[in-house]
Amino acid sequence: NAHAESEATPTIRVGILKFGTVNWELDAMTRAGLDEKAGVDVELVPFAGEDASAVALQAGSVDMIVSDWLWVSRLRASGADYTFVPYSTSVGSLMVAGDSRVQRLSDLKGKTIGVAGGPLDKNWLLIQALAKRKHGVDLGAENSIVYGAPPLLTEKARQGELDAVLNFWHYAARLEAEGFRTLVSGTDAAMEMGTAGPVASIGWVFRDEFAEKNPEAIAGFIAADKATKALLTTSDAAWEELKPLMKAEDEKTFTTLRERYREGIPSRPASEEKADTAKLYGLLAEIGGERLVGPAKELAPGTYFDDGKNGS
Amino acid sequence: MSNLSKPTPPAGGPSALEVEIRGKTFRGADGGDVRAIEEIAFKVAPASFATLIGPSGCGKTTTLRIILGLDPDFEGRLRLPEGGAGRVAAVFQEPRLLPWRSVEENVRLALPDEDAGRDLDQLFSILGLDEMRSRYPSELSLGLARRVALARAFAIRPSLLVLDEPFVSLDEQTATRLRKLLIDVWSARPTTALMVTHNLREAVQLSDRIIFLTERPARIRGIHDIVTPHAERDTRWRETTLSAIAKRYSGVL
Amino acid sequence: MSNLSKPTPPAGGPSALEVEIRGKTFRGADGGDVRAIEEIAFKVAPASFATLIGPSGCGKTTTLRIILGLDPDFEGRLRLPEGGAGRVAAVFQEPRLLPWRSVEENVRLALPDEDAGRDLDQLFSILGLDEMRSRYPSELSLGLARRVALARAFAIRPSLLVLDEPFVSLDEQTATRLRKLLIDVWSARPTTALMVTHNLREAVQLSDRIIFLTERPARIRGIHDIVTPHAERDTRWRETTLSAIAKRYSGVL
Amino acid sequence: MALELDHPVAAERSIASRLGPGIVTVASLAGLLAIWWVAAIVADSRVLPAPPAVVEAFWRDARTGELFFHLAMTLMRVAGAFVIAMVVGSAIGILLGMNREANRFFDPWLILFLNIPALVVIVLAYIWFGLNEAAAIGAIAVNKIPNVVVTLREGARALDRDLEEMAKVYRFGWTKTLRHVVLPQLQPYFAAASRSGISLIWKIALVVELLGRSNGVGFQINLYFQLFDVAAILAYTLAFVAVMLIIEFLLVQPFEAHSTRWRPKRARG
Amino acid sequence: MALELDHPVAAERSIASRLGPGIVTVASLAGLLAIWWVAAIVADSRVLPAPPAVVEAFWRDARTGELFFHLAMTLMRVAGAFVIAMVVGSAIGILLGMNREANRFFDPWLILFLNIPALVVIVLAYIWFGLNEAAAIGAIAVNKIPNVVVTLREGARALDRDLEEMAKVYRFGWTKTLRHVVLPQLQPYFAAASRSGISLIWKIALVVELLGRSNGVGFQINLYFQLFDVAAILAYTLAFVAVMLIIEFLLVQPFEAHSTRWRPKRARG
Ligand SMILES: Nc1ncnc2c1ncn2[C@@H]1O[C@H](COP(=O)(O)OP(=O)(O)OP(=O)(O)O)[C@@H](O)[C@H]1O
Ligand SMILES: Nc1ncnc2c1ncn2[C@@H]1O[C@H](COP(=O)(O)OP(=O)(O)OP(=O)(O)O)[C@@H](O)[C@H]1O
Ligand SMILES: [Mg+2]
Ligand SMILES: [Mg+2]
Repeated sequence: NAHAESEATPTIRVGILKFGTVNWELDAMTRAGLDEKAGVDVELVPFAGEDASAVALQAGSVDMIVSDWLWVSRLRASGADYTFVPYSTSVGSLMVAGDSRVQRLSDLKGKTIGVAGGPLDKNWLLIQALAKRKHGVDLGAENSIVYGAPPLLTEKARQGELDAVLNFWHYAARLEAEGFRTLVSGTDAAMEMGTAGPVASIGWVFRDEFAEKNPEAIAGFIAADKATKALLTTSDAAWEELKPLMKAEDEKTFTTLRERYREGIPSRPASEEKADTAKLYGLLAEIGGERLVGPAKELAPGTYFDDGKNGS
Repeated sequence: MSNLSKPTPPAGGPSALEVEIRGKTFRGADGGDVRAIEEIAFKVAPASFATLIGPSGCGKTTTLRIILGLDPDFEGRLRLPEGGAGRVAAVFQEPRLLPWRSVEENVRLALPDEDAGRDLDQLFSILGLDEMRSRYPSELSLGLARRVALARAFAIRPSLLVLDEPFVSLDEQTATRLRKLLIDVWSARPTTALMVTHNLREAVQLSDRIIFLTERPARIRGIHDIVTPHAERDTRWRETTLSAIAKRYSGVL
Repeated sequence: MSNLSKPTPPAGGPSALEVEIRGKTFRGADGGDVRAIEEIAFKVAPASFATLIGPSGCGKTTTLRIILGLDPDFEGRLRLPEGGAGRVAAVFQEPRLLPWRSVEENVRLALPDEDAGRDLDQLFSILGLDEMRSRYPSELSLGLARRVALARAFAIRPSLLVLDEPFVSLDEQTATRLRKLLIDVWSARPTTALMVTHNLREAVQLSDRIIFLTERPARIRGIHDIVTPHAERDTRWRETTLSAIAKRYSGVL
Repeated sequence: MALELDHPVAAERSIASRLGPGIVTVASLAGLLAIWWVAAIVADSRVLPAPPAVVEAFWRDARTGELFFHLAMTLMRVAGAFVIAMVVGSAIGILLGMNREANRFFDPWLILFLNIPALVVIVLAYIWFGLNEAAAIGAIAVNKIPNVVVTLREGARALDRDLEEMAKVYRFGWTKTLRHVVLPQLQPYFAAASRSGISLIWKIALVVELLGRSNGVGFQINLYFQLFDVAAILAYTLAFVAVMLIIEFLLVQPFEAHSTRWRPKRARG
Repeated sequence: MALELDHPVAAERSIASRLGPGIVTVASLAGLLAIWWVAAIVADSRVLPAPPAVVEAFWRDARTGELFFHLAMTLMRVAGAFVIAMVVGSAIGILLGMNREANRFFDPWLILFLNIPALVVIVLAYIWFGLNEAAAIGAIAVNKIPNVVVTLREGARALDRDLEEMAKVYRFGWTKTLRHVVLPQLQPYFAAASRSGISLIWKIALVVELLGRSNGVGFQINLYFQLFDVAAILAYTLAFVAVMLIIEFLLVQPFEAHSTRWRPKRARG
């Protein structure tokens, strides 16, 4: 942008997990200078935990983080002004060992299942609902469920103490590279439960207030993100540079991570996403109850960021 | 407080020490009450020396603690002597030294701030503590520790001196020397003094007034005043006085 | 250990207490060495009573501690008397009671297991502790606490009795009563006994042998044996003996 | 200056001691509640909910019995780990405090174990012993033991030598000495170790439950943390605190008063 | 039975005390290393790496200076929080221990603050005061203060009444009494509170760094936990432990030896 020269480039501070998948993308973005090209200066603030970035956003120490729309809707309903731009459709998958005799959800009876996100994890709720609807199996009641920290559950799956593990996508991808296979993914479950396509469950989250005050920053960032995704979809060379961040144990893991990442790039128009999300919300409100979604009966208005271009 | 180089002013204010305890009861840990003092009332004239004598466990230490203001929970009234900024020196029944401070520090800590740097060489030397100044209390014998407690009391210039059996656990020679030191210190700057002892000889030698107490709960059994000046109390006088007292108060000698 | 109903067997084994300390040096916290004992060697015949007399801080308590096996770090050798399962009773210079146990528990804890349930009424009563049995040490006067320590030592039936200034802080009447008690207890079941005191009268009244020590570092100044039986030690005998001893060992009376 | 004092019986007992201890405690809790409420109103933030919101969150989970279930699970783990940590830690601490050479040898080990992060111990325990109660309780205990050791070791170092000698002369033997001479002297150290211990254990229990248990207060708190439901987090926290307060007032304080009844009372004034 | 003892000078000094304390410490550390190594070989698991793997992980991050940077950040936070927690906690603890009525009033508050989960305090601090060093250090200190209070309070309760009376009679005044009578008696409690304190503070610092700092050992450890790189976690842990060992041997122990030199030495045997 030519006239961006006259004033200082707007800065946007993004809270990220140091070795998290978001960092791969943002690293590629800054490395290729895509943010500058879009007229925004992206400043990365690394944290060691998911929760840390949520705290940082609330404390005003960063302007943007990655989180899910359910969290945004829930907080919006209680008065906060966070808003959401889709980032990835990659969600967790329920994995079993390659040589496991479990083939279908209905085979999961009397097994030990590890669940990384806790009992209110969206994917877990969807998979349970799916199992109940399609196979008439109550996964929660007929198996022993172990909730725990994602790395620990991954290790336990490797050790064979768990018969199946529902974990976040990059843990799942790592297991896949080691010979595990996907029994069902969160996206599969959602689609079987009625969404039209994969829903980006995580996205960029920031305050409406910030967007109003820094419209160019947000617009620039979204543009830069789009460009980065395009780059990462096409260029393997760009991935080579991310290797140190990805900490892949071997080449196979590396390629699996890359492919799964590419699969997660949202491709549908925002309006479709929104419609599916509203549907999903209703579904989740039904199975997760008020515990999960809070008092609001439907997706809080404004959960999806309205940049004024797409209309609603 | 006076500086060492100035002549010591007469100490002990104009008013007497007046003790009037109308009752003191301890509440035992087992719930029962212990009546320690029934009724004790006496006066100690300004700058005079009084001694309390009574059977073991009758309430002497309790009386001293009340006078020292350590036990406000009694019935009765107190009037402390005036003057000397109201400083009090006490020799407790146990040495009560700070184990983590050297002998010298223990004594110096009791000095008022104005006197902090005072030269204590002579005092330590009379008490036979020369070599011990940098030792810790745990390295002292009991007799040495008691002498440190005496040094602490003698080092400050109090308006009231309270001594609870100061000369026990000392060999006769040392005890005699220290009694003489007490008389010297006290004569140089007469102070109201109150001592507890089980040693009638000691009492007769030092006091102007001896207060005999009964068994617990303590009452006054009798008061014996001595008017003979200290200098004139020789061996013969002492033996006569002792036997006179022993006749009146059986069991004290 | 004998049962109370059985007649008490003669106690104190056949061998004497032999003490031979050729040197004892403390390492002070300030780094300097303190020579406490230069050379002390004496014997106490089986079932006899010996007394140590010496100036304050000369090393008497140190000697007792070595005999009690509390300080193995000395030069020399020891031979303890035999018999009575080797039990030792000690009265320390301070009462050393367990503050969290009642008077009675403090005494009972010292009893050997076989004697645990023994009837101590008489003992407490002679010591004037009847009322105090359920009290805690912090509720006692110092004199009472010392009596509890004596009760503890008298309650067990030892083959060696060690007493460090047992009768200080007691009024004369009580002290006399307790000395008599000691003689009774000891005569009923003669035990090798070693006492430290600063009171020559007491020593002459109780002991068969008096060991006089010098100033620190302690050496033997002289040993005085007494052959007159306890029963025959009347006032006249005592005064004569006292002045004879005082003549030889200046400063002890 | 002359000092004149009149002492009619109990003329000067202070207000607080005249009121029963119960009333003081109630006043204390009321004060706390008031401060919180005012702060919540002033802050007016989602992050510090006012008492009614917390009561509501409490009621929501209490009604279903869920809260009590999780509380009970956590209390079970806390109690188990507490007992193990106190017994093992005290034994080691007393040994090290009384034995200079053993202490010199094991001191570096102690410092190591003191400073291993809870996370490491917990993860290793889960990995080696499986995701089960034994591993959870063991991991909590291992985290706490070094702290107990350190406290009791200081206590054992400060033991009264005179009483020890008395016990030796009177042949108290091992058990009598421990029970009647050593342990009573260590009472304040036990008290310190157990009070701060139970709170440390509970805090570690939260992490243990977060990392690999499927129930307990820590599990719930983490769940609500992900939803950023501070009212629910406080509801669980306060439920635990309430249990601790009840234990303190009904068990610990009467016990403590009993075991320190021999201590001379400090004169009021 | 007759007991005969011969005591030539220093005949019976034990082997350990004859060797210098340095050698004992080295032996102790060597023993620890050996146990670890053997265990790692036996376990043969990625979860318990052998020493060389840890050294390698150490070297990897040490070469770039990264490890030292994170270590320094954590140490800075630990030191700051330690000083604050000890000063504030001791002051409150001594006050409560010496004042029965204040204690009765504040005891419930203390129990509350003891048992508030670290997570809650940390999140509230970050949200109110922002993600900055002051909030981080303050949150750590607030977590630790109640533990210091509890320990020092026990110490203040067990203070010697006789010495207090002596100080009162001799008009020591407030400062002299505190410095020469009260604090020396509290030394073992300070020692206990600070030893177990520094380790607790470090553990909380790890959480604080996890929840909202972009550097420090806690930050690194969590990153490596997500990658399940136990060797790197141990490398950071041991680097911190090494610092603690150095502080212990070069600072704490000489200081402690100095401040307890008055204690009668326990007779050997
Ligand atoms: N804190 C207390 N609680 C209960 N009783 C106490 C307390 N202090 C002292 N007593 C009791 O009060 C009585 C008097 O004690 P006090 O110490 O005054 O005696 P004393 O005359 O000094 O005796 P001694 O000559 O043995 O030192 C004793 O019977 C003692 O047991
Ligand atoms: N632990 C120690 N460290 C250093 N010096 C000590 C130690 N114990 C005793 N001493 C010194 O050794 C000497 C003898 O002490 P001891 O206690 O045997 O004297 P004592 O004869 O019993 O005196 P007293 O009649 O005063 O009780 C004293 O000078 C004392 O200061
Ligand atoms: Mg007394
Ligand atoms: Mg002695």
